[in-house]
Amino acid sequence: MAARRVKIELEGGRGEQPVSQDGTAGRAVRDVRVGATDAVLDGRLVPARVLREEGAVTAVEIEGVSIPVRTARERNRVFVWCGGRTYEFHKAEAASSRAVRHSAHAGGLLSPMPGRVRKLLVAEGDAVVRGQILLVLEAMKMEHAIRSPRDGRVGSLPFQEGDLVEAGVPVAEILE
Amino acid sequence: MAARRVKIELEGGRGEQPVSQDGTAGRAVRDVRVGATDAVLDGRLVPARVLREEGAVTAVEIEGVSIPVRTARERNRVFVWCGGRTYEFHKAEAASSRAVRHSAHAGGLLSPMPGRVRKLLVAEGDAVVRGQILLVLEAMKMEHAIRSPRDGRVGSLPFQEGDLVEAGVPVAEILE
Amino acid sequence: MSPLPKRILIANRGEIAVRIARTAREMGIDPVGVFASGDSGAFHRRAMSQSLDLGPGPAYLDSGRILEAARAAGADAIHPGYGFLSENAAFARAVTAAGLLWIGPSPDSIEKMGGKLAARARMREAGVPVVPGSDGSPGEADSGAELARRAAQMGFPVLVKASSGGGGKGMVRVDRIEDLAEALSETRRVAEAAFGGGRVYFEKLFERPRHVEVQVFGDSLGHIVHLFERDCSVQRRHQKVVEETPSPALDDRLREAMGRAAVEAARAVEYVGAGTVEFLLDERGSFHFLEMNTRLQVEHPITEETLGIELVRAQIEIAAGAALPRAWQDGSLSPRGHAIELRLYAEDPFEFLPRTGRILAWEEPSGPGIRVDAGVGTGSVVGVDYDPLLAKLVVSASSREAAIARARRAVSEWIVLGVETNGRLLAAVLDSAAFQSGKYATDLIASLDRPREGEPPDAAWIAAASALEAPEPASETGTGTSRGPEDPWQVRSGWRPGA
Amino acid sequence: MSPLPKRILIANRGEIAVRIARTAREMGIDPVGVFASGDSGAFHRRAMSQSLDLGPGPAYLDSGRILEAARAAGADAIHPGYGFLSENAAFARAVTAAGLLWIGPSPDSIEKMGGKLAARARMREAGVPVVPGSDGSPGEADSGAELARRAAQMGFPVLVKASSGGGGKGMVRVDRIEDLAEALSETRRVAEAAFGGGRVYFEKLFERPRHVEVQVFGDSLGHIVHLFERDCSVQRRHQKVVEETPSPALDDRLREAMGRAAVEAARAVEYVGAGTVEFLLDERGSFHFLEMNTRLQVEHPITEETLGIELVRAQIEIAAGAALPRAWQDGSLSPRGHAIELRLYAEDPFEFLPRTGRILAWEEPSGPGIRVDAGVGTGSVVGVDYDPLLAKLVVSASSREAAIARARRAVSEWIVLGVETNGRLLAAVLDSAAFQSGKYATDLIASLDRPREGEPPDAAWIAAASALEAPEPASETGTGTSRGPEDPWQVRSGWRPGA
Repeated sequence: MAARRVKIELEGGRGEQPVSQDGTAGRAVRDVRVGATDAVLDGRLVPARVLREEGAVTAVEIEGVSIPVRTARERNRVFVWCGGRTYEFHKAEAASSRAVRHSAHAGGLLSPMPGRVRKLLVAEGDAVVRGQILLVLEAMKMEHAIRSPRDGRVGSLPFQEGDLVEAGVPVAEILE
Repeated sequence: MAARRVKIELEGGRGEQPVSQDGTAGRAVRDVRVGATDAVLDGRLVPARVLREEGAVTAVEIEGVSIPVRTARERNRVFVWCGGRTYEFHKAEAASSRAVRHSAHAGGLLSPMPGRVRKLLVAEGDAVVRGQILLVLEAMKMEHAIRSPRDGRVGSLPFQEGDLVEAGVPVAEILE
Repeated sequence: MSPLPKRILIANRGEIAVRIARTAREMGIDPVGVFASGDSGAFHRRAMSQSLDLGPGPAYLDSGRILEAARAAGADAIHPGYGFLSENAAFARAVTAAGLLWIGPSPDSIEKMGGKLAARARMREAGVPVVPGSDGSPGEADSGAELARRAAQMGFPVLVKASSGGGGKGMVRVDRIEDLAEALSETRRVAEAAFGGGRVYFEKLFERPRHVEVQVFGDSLGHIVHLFERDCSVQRRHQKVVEETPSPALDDRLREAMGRAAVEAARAVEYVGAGTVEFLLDERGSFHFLEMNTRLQVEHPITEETLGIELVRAQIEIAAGAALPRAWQDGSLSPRGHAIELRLYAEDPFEFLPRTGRILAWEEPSGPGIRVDAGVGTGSVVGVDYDPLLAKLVVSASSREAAIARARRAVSEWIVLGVETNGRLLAAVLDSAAFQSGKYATDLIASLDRPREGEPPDAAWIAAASALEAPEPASETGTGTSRGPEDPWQVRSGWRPGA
Repeated sequence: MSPLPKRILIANRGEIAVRIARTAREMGIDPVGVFASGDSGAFHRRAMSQSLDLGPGPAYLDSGRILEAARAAGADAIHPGYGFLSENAAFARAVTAAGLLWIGPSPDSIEKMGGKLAARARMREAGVPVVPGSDGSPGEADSGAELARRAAQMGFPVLVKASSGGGGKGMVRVDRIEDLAEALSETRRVAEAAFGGGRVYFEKLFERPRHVEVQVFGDSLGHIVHLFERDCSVQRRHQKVVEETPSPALDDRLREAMGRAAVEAARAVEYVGAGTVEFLLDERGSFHFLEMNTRLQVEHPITEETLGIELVRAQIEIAAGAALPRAWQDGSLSPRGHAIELRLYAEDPFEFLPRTGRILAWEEPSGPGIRVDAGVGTGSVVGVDYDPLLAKLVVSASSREAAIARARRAVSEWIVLGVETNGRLLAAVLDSAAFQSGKYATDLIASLDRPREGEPPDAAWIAAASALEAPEPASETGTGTSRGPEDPWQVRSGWRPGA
């Protein structure tokens, strides 16, 4: 039984203090090492054993008390049902790569949800004013307008009408 | 998409004519080849496509009509839910190996069910009469007595009290 | 009564298609399904004896292809479910013209209730109280003085609406008389763009109304009854999230008055089949007709649970010409206990933004008092092209308090991994003092404090780390991501993004 | 009434442990589970807030270790479920002596109903009709003439039984007076070997009786009520398979008489909590006391469904000293519609031999009128050491006919792959003319024709071939077979064969 260290992060950050735009404040990250009879959480030793069935974790025994859980993993993300609630975790990126990911799209507007581009209301190079609707996303019968955060000029517009867009990807760039 | 031939057999045989002791009568065996757009069942061509999700077959489309099914496989056995019923199939053995399997235990009594040996009432070498209880199996709160099919002498008794026994394995041998 | 149909084509998807198929099977009727090519992995197909591919695009709205599928499958009836073509009078006519049984109200009834303004006028004539407002007559918007007079009479705020609109589209709130004319113009522009025009009007806007609806049922012999109410005040983005019956806001007098009004409303359009009359209940306890839904309602199960009846079965029998069951007519039906429906949506629980992905694990709550009508299962892919409703949890118990406790237990028990759901919102509603007191209005969700949540317990961190450090199981790789448009048959996962 | 317990230890496994945990959660009580080391993969553990390892061997019967676990977990009450220690008076006393709340009847009540002969005598005194028979008095077997006289009086056949027996063990049918003495001797021998002796007696054997039981409930204030009947005549190997309520064999007069007799039976032992009085109903419509089960019954959910009540909640409240709910006492409870329970066993459907293995796929039926109380799920291993009951399907509908159709739909919908079940037997019972007519007796299953079944449809052959020719998924290899006694923690599948 290996006891490798994994650095994992709670998706969405601490409940009361969500992850900030720059990706620093509110992050809930822990260093966890799971051994055969104990686990180490951020340096704290916890007598713990893990029960696995069919590739999923179904119980965690801490100090002799077995608590039911249920995990499902998809690549570097893992979903955990525990105590009647569901959490999502992922392998934590190094702070530097996270900062890069955030800064890379500093001028870009990210899609707040997955969806289809229903309408493109501007073209690259157009002058826009703050609050102006740039494009409209639609998902599950709900429309969502993406507005310009400031006066400026439209830089790149990577999607066309009808395109499928994932959540959190840049959908428009506004240049100063 | 491969189109290998598989020879498969329905567990339990034809419903109205169960598989006989010697393993010949009542067997329901078919040669099946599944291609991308059709299947061949015992030489009969059927336009058919198979929908797979998560490693299981979930629908079979025959002549444009899609029928829900559900499969689960364990080694050479496969369970199929179809039309509100469940079937079990396995890869068909060659007739010779099947005959061997049956004849190998001609002198032996097979366990009719999985269970634990609760009581051994005879010892190797004991003389027994027809109908005498040799041992008692217990499973799921149910007891099942294994009786001698004829007068004779006890040959091998491979299990001890408390042993776990699978279904269909020899539990006692009665010599003439 | 004509004989029952032998094979019903269910022109829908998701939980309602599954639910209708179940009743069909119980009646000895063969349920046949349809699916859009881009939706070939859809869960509802499993409930059908067979299903047919409608082809690419928004196929569930394509009446021609659906009728073609019905012909190909040898179906003799069509059940439209809710949404899609269920309130499309032209489709209802085409179904009948094709010689098939239409399981729904007559196209005339659908049309009469389809336009909001016409329905309002009809209800006023029938003596049913409607929400005070303008009548949207063609010259109305030009007559500033007349509009101002009416608005002043009922008091601000008012809500400007398009007669042909729906889902909150084009609705504008107006707080001051000075803004009214502009709002009417804006809604007219939106209506032209979205619904091809139609009239525009305004209604009094109640700040904290309850949304209470009454289930009605008519037969072709002219009988019309009501089957008590459902309280649908717990909403987000003008869509229902939690419904309950009986409504904690009604006393027997009000219940009877609303039931009578609902029957009058249905009678005014000679209603046959299952329908729902929606009312706003204002803070002073007066009720006002809002609209009539001429189809099976999403939240119909709570009525089934408290009354011990089966609405889809009745829809089919009555479409075939049967009379209403005697017990529905003789006043012997009465609600027993309490029922709550909770809608599980694929969306962020507090921002209400859609969420997509593959459901890696799906385990429904069960046991006493629990019914789940689901449209997905383990392995289902939730995409962007359809409604975010994954399943409905329907909870029954002998009292409202016990039903809330049971619902809370069931929400905790539900394991849904891989796609974020509004499960935490459902828990927060059930935990809220407002919901528990029964004294809440349509602003309940908007006024909820986002629950304070500590960090996950140690067990969750340890489980997560253990799952992440193990080698990834083969069966969980490579699925759940978008694929190109290859043939879904014979590929590893049948799903591809909707075409 | 004392305060409710805060943490209940559930001294059981399988579906009943899950079912009790659900109610505990709904009452705000923490459910704590236990498991035998050899049963560490048991499904019921998922329903608990935590569970404790009882160690190896037949641990669910080890009262010392269970009390130790309750202490370690800080539990303040114990619910025994059914089976195991539920009717063990010594355990009930030990629980109370340990300062814990015992959720069940008093040890005295358990003892008074525990011996069959003593219970028969007590019932006769209380005026409850018992099955005619001998009284098992010590000298009885020696008095050949007296025995012969009694047997001749009631007529043959008779059934010889051991007072301390159960599950059909040691029962011998006797058709002629000449065989009686020998049968009594044989049963005495079996009883000595199996139960350590005890008295032996005989009862009249009814050839085609119905088995109808009445749910009773008492509180510590001396109130005792009945909660109507359950018909449990569909049996195999003396175990129930399908139960229904109301019984199609009772009219109102008989229902009232049996209810009254059941209350008298319970009153005779000062019964507190949930109990069941079992009667045989002979072909002439007379009923006879058989035994009383001093615990929650497996088939209690059908009573919950038709009455809209919650028996486990009532057990807990009444154990804490509450009075029976007012509605149970004032006669306002009455059954609504019809409910049927079907027991899904891991066994050959027509030979009734146990089946074991790993459940590769498990998908429960759902939708209107369906409740499933399950003790297994996908991945569960069914071994030889415990009861073969996998789950109970509880179906409700407005009529018996609709309930049968619904049950048939639900059985077809249930996907259980990997372990053979009695699903086809359940379908055959529902399809049989005898069951549908309501005119059946305990010989229904024995007299069923094994259904004629054609070969599987082409789709099944094609699906099977396609599944067998694909490479076997990694997640399905190497599980489901017996393992050595290695540590179940941290191995791929937590199960190992019971120690």
